[in-house]
Amino acid sequence: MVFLGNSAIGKRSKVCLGGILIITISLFISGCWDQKELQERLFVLAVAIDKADEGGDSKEEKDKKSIENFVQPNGKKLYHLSYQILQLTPASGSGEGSRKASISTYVISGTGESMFEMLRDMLGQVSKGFWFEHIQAIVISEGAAKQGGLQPLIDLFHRDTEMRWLIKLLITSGEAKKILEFKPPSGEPGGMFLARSLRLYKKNPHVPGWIPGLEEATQATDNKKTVQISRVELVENIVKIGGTALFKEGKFVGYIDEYATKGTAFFSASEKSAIITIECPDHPGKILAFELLRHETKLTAHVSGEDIYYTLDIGMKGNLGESQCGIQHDAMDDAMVQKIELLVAEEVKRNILYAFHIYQGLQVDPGDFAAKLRAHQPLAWERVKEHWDEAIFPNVSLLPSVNVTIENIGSHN
Amino acid sequence: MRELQDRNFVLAVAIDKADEVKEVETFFQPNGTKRYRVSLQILKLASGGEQKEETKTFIKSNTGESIFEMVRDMLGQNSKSLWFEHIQVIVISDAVLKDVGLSEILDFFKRDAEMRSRIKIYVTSGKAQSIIEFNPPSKEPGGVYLANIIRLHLKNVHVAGSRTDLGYTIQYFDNKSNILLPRIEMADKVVKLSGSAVFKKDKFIGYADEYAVAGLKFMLGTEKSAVVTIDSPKTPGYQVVFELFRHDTKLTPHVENGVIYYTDDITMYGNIGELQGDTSLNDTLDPEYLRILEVAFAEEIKRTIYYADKVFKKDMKVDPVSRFATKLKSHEPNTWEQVKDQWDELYPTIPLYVSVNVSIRNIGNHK
Amino acid sequence: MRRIKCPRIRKLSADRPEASIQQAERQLTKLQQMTRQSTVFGEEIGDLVDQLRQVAAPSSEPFIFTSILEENKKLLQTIFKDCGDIEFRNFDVGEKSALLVYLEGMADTSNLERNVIKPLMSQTGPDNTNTDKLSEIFTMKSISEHILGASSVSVLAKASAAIDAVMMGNALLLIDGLSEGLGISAVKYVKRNIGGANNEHILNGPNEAFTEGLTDNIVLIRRRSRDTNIKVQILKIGERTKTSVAILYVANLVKPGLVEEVERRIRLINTDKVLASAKIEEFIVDHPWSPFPQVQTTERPDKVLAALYEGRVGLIVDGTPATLLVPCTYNVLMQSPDDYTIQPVIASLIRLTRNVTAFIAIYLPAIYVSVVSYHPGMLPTTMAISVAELRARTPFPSFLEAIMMEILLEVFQEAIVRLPQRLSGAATMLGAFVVGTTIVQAGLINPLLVVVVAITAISSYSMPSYSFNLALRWLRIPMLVLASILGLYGVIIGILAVTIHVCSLRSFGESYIGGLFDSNLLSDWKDGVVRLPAKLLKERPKEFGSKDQTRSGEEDG
Amino acid sequence: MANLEAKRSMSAFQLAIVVFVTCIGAQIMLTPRALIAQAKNGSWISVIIGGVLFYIATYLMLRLGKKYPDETIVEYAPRIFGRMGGIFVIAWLNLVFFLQVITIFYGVGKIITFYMFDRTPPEVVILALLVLCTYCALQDWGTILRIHQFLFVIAYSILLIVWLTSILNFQPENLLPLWPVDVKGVIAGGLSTWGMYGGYESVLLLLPLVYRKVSLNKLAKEVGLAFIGVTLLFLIIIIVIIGVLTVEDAKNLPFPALIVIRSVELPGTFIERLENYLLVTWIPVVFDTLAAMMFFMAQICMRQWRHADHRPALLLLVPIIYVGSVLIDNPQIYDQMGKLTMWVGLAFSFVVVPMALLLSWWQKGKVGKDCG
Repeated sequence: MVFLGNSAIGKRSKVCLGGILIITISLFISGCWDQKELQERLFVLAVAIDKADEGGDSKEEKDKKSIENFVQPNGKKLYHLSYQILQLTPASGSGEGSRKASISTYVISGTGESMFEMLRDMLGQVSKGFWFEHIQAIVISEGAAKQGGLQPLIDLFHRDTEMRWLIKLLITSGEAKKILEFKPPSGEPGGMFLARSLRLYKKNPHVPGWIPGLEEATQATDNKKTVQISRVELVENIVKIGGTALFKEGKFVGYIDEYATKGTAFFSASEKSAIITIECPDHPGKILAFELLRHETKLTAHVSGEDIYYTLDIGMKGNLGESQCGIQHDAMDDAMVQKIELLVAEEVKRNILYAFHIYQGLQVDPGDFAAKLRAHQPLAWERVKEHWDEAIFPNVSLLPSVNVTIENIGSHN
Repeated sequence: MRELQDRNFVLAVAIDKADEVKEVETFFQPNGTKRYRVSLQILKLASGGEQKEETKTFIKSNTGESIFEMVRDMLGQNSKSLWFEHIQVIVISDAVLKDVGLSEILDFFKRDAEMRSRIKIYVTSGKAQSIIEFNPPSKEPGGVYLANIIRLHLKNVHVAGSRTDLGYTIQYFDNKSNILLPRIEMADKVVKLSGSAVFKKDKFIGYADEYAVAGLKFMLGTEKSAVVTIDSPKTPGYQVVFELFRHDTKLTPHVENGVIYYTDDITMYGNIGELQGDTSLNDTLDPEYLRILEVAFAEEIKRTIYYADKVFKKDMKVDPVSRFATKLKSHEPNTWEQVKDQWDELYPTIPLYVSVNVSIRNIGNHK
Repeated sequence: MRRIKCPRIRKLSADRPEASIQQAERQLTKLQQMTRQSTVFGEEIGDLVDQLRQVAAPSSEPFIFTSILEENKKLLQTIFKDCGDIEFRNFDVGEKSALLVYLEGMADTSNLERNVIKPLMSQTGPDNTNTDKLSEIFTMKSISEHILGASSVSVLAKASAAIDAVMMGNALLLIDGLSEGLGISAVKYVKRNIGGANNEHILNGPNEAFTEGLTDNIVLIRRRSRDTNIKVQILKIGERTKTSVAILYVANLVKPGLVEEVERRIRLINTDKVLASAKIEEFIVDHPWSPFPQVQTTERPDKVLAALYEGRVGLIVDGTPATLLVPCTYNVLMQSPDDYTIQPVIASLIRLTRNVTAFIAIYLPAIYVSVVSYHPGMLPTTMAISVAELRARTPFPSFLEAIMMEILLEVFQEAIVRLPQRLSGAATMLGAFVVGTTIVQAGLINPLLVVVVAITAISSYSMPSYSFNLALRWLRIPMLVLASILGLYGVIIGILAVTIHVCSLRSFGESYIGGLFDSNLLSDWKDGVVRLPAKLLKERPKEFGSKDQTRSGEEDG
Repeated sequence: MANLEAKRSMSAFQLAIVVFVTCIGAQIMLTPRALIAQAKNGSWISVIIGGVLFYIATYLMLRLGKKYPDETIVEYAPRIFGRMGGIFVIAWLNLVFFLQVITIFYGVGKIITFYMFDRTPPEVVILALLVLCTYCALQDWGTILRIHQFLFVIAYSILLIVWLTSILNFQPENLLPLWPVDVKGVIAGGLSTWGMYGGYESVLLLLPLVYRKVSLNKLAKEVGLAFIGVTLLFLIIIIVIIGVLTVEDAKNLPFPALIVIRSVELPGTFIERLENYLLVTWIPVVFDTLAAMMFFMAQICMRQWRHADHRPALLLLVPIIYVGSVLIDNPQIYDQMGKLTMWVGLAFSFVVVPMALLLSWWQKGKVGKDCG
């Protein structure tokens, strides 16, 4: 077709194009590979990872396990994986009239070492394929975390494309599966309940919500930073989130309590609002609460010669949230307000140092300090980065300076 | 002609040994013994979309020898006539299979015109009736749920479910080949499909575990997608998972001066599905490491296949689904002519040489 | 004992009735009759021919006029054979006999009586004495100049011209002794009178619409502009119908070469009849296979005039109110006269909305299908859950669902368009009930899809040009197919394919949509994607390449 | 088909648009990881280095082209290098385009199948895109130019808008320290950005299409604008990647440019899983690059074979391209191809073109002497 005239070429090319089109179209029609209707998928809303030999004491639990098991060529039975699956209730045509208020879920579980293998094997228990794009939370039991560290547990979830990166990570000291089986009073599916309650960290500094999800955890592990995972506990039918579990290079280090968490929130400037309670200046034993609204926090690393120290300047603005100091004390007069401000500042400072020392005790850097140093003093960082966690960080000093201003005192004196 | 709503949808059938006979659920029988206990799972018709009651189905059962007779007798227990055109599953307990051939049991179903040939057949070691009494957590009717489980065999390498419904089973009967049926087990509130029951002709031999089934699927190339786990080469004690999504498998018989042997050439493409253990040590972004993994995976797959081969050759002495026989018949017809009558003895002695080649396409979302 | 059975010999006709003798005879007699008739026809044709061939006529002409009236009359009668509506009126002018031939119903008889017959007959009265004077008066020219009172008269020497004139409704006057005819225009036939535009409603602004008559339509345009540069060029298309097509343009604006191109294409049209302007359109477009309209059709004189002053060319076809405007681009189709009668800001917003709705009208169902059956992960969890619950009862895959819904929609639209006014209301209500409630209640189609398709339909209705709306409707189906094959990827592939196609379309050399973002034509945005206040619209759209860019200026003719 | 104005020739600005569109293509998704792994925090510097470097190359090409008005390299290469040399150079240029095209096709097929599909084989994805590009490249240049402008306005703006939503969790901290620790990596990174900038060679073919009256300086200015735009875009991408994911993290992700957006959740809107949207808006960008390159390849072949029409050449090329892109079947080969492409391209811009310039000057000089 080299020596064809123009028009002829036009025709020829059209023909060829048509040919290509037909071929492709037929090729397409031959298989709509990935078409899978929405209602044909099982919404996995939450995942729980336990140690294989956790729980399961009673008889039927035992043989249940034996069924959820499968012959595994190599590796041992380490983990017990459970999925919380949404139960679809068909909405009848007449609309919300017969829609049920609560969305119910059920739990499927299997045992093995590789998450992926378990996943595939659990397909033997369900009638539709799992679908992970809407996972909300991953609950890890302390046992599982201690066993192999964090990485084996979450690897699948950040390797697979189906997973969304906003999955919330949680850790519990009890059995994680129980938390999946827990039905929230609000009637919303358990996974979403957990995820949403974690979203509230902005208001509740007792939760390390600023590292809520898989993405941050992955980042932290990649940067060899400390991973902080919120802790969730289930007492018979109350789920409470509070406190933090610390992972250092994937190894479980320990929990820190709410107070320390709050302190962390302060010095990593990640809280939006907080309640700081102090004792009344003149009535000991009575409580007065300061509601933090805005703050600017500045953590700076200083290197003077060999030794490294940090200064933390915090300016807080807020209201007088609650004062149980009785009528006679007058929140109007400035002296009083001044005093309160000082006390609050003191309190915050104490809180920060408390948290900081806990971290130093655990020889775990919450992340901010190393990052600051790396960012602002790269040379110093180069010098110390090998033995930062064990040698340098524990005897780095932190000098907080807090400045509180109370903007208004609420609607009543 | 009868209206739809006047029929009883039979969704699942369970066949057990007639152990204890409730005198209501039976009938006087001139000849034969009370051999089977047949239970039918029947759909409750609920109007519209509301899911008031917990279960959607109820069970009727009866004992006798002729299944047809029992079914007819069961009309005595129903207000509406039974309707078999929507049967989804037949669950058979191996207690029955121990002494009766599969074909005798399935005879009624293959004879009756109402039966659809896509009925799934499962084998269980426990009571079959309890399995069809199971009501699934997702509020589907039990029979449908059970039938749909096997649809996922493409992804679940532990289930051999490619051609195991009534139609194919009967087809296997007709050309006297061996049969493989998926195995289903139940413990309270959990039903699981894994492994498979092996039949020689129609005689029940035993169960093959998941690992053997996986090996078999690899060997015959019946899997669409599978996961292969190995111990991570760099960080022992942790696992690396290979997710297979495309493969081509060629099982070819060879005859050299009277000696029959099979070769199995497998090429597999897939992703790294999961990599436990420290990612800084095993760096999936450098090609050499991928090479190592590929070799390791190939080894593992080979091992699986040989395991399955051992199970079927040594332990059971069954040519699974007579695939080897058919291969030989189609490729080397005249050899087949010579060996076909002593094939069953011959088969366990025939060697199989496997060569696997794995290529990793993707490493996933994260290193 | 057995006996050999021999078959009885029967007549062939017994089992083959068509082979019987009577049958054959009947056929024979029929045949004879036919031959007889045919001979008769042959004779008739024969003498017709020699009637015509008495006089030697050039091949182009059926005959030539002789000076003997009887001859002419006979010749004309043979031409107008079996035309019942041709009127031959004999009368005398002086002692000469005259003949008036006209088409009954298309010629104005009263006018003829007043202006032709009366004056001619009155000629005999006073001066019959000097016949020679009368005779030298008696040339057609002089008659037309002195005697006839008709407004437009033409001397017709050629027979074909005379015949055309008669067929157009003029009257043909023949006088004994003169070998030429006189065409007297007294055309008057029944026609619709000018009404409002019923296909392109606008809220405020002129609302006159074209009618079927070519002349009236041209009048409608002339009346709006006293510009001598508006040229009208009339061609006759159609081998048999000889429909007249008028090419309108503004001489000193139109892009050089455009008119010639249009004329060339129209002259190339080779067809027997032109009944509607759509036929012309099909002949002159560049890509007859494309679903998109490449010629703008309108029935509004003001639109046409506006287009002319943008340097475009209008085509008015006799017998159809729908007028064609070329070249035509996406931009033009997206505009409605209303845009110029409301506030510029609002108009701009409306135009933007139109572009968006055009997009929605094509792709929304496809996107729905691809999201629901390929990427439900793109929905937020709560929404995904509720959608899944909606769909939990629907038996079909979303693709089938959508296709069914589309078909249903098309059917309803057809029904409503075809039905008479009174019934269409019922049809709509039926549709509303069936689709809206029953199907959803029955769980065949889930409510979400109904919403989607409804939105699509509505947005496709909001297109200013109906044919463009049709194109959008057509494009929906392939998009759906693509979506069901490759999901969102398929949809984007489809979008790009459509873009390529639309960019490759040329309407008389103007790219269909390419001009929209052409960096050289950005100044057209002022009256393209948005509409600026009239004060600022100083230039004409560049893309039509009009000779004189500025709308008002000294060099403007 | 009467085309009253074929719009065969274009303005300098349109040339700039074409350069911009051809430069920015698939690579914005495929290459950042390698770059960041190489140049760490200093990646932004290497992007700028790359920009300057390749602008210089383009300027040389412009000069070269302006020496021979109304001619493409296909015509004047033989006159500079002699017949064989000319054919060699042209083949080289074509190879540059070819390698880019097939690597892009492979990359696209891989990324799309990986993120949007589960079981669809990449061949299908590639084929679909290939058919589309063929359809586009079959049109005449006027149409393609219009398509380019259309996408330049629509696709790129949408892509940027979608992509910039990832600003939401941008942390400046991660950028620090701005100044790189190892300079070598940064320089090497600068060279390796060729993968991103590749495509500017098209000016060698496009120059004759530009109005003759446009001066070299104006051309240089406009194309410079294009390059500034491209560099800015890449800068934004790199900076946002590093700012959202840290350097360490980005090194560990095969497609950081895509992952960046995964963790975005637009507050208050119902939109989630933005990476799908990003991919969708990215496809047109890839498409126009590919279509343009395929058109150029066809053009080269056409002029080489002295045809009047580029379409048969294109239709000959299509199967070759398809086979080429399918033959790459695992990441290792892909990496090799990427490197090969880079070096071939670099060599072309920085060896062949300057050589051509020198030779042409020398020849001109000689001609002058001959004239006396």
